[in-house]
Amino acid sequence: MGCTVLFFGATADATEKRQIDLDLEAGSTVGQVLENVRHSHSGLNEHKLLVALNEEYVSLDTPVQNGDTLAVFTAVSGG
Amino acid sequence: MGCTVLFFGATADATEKRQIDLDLEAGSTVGQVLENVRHSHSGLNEHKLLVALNEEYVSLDTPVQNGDTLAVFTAVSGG
Amino acid sequence: MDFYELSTEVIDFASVSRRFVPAVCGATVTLDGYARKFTKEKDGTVRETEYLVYEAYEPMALKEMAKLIERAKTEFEISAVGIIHRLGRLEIGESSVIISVAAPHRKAAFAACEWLITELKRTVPIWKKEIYAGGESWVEGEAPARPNSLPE
Amino acid sequence: MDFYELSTEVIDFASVSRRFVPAVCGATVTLDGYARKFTKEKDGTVRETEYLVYEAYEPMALKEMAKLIERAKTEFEISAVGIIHRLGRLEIGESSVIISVAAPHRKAAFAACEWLITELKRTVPIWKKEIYAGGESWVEGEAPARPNSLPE
Repeated sequence: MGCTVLFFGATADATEKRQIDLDLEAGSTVGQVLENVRHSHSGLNEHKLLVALNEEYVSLDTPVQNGDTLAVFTAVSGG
Repeated sequence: MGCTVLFFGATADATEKRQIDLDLEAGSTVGQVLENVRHSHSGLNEHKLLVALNEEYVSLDTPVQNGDTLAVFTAVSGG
Repeated sequence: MDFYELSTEVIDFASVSRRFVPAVCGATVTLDGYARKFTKEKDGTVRETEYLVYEAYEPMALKEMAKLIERAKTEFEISAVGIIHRLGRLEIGESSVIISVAAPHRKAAFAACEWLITELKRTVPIWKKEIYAGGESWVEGEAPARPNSLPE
Repeated sequence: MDFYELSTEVIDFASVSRRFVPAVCGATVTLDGYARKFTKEKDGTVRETEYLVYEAYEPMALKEMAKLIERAKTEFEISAVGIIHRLGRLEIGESSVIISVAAPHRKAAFAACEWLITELKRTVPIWKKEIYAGGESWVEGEAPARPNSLPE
């Protein structure tokens, strides 16, 4: 199974990517995907990160389904 | 000596006047002028009245000078 | 950059709130008060207003508006205040008063704008007449304008 | 009558605050947040901003704005909310966000408008990059978006 991970603002700059596609083991959680992304993109480690799953804030133990979209970003600063 | 008294809104309706000129005894206070005006315009008695002297809120014991302008009106309701 | 005006013309909203955008500011809070058609009474019934008429003791109203702005700028961390109050006949939906406050940060702008409208309704000599189906009446405010002014 | 939008064009202020004037309302409170040129730092120095860039996770930002409006209408006695957030490059003085709240009475409009901007800054996925003399940086918010969302 696989999922898409999106980056914005500081996380897009740190990874030099807007989007990556990941292969996952079945039963992976949002937290596991986040750790996975951190390991492959060390520039993220200087940031406090938030994650959304399919455009919703979720807890880290939420399971990821095949085809899901995660977004990894820093604390928001709109307004 | 004399002063001018202005009316607005409800006090203009109650007196059917926008302005009157009064002769005063020397040493009259704002409170005395107000009583004077109330006696000659009984329509004012159903209203709670405020008074300004020369475009400023003042206390009732403020003396009135020759040529002063008083304004007699109900509690304001702008906004 | 402050301004305070009385106007018998329909007020151009953006001309108040965007008249000044100081370089040290990041937020402007604007209160737009306007003629409400339907007012819910405490007993649950609804009063329907046809139009409003505002009258002012104009020179004193301008002086009191100036004082309010001066006090607001002392008490809050704000940079510019604009107030326009409408006079004469207002149709439903037309603005009776617009108060804009520009500040470096939004919190002070919110606080000052709310303080200004509350004080304006208490101290600035302007009166509202409400015309509804079957009658009309001058609205009388609830509080004396000042502790030392002259409730009878 | 609510609306929420993201825009890459300069926002027309009055088109937000005066888009809806409900017949049961008497007050609209509008927050206009814009790009500040000079910012006083805590150490007393002044930072000069050249321009700003805003980026959003657009579909999620719109969903979060819709949720905020829904919650505001449950928690406050208000009738209509409009929110427009700017994206892309903003020159100094241009509005980044405009939030308007129309209510029967002003008190609820003030409270809801201030609540909405506070929550928007906490939860809506939009990021600001500040470009100043000699550098640029993405601003990171202070709080996690939700207690159960995912600070590392």
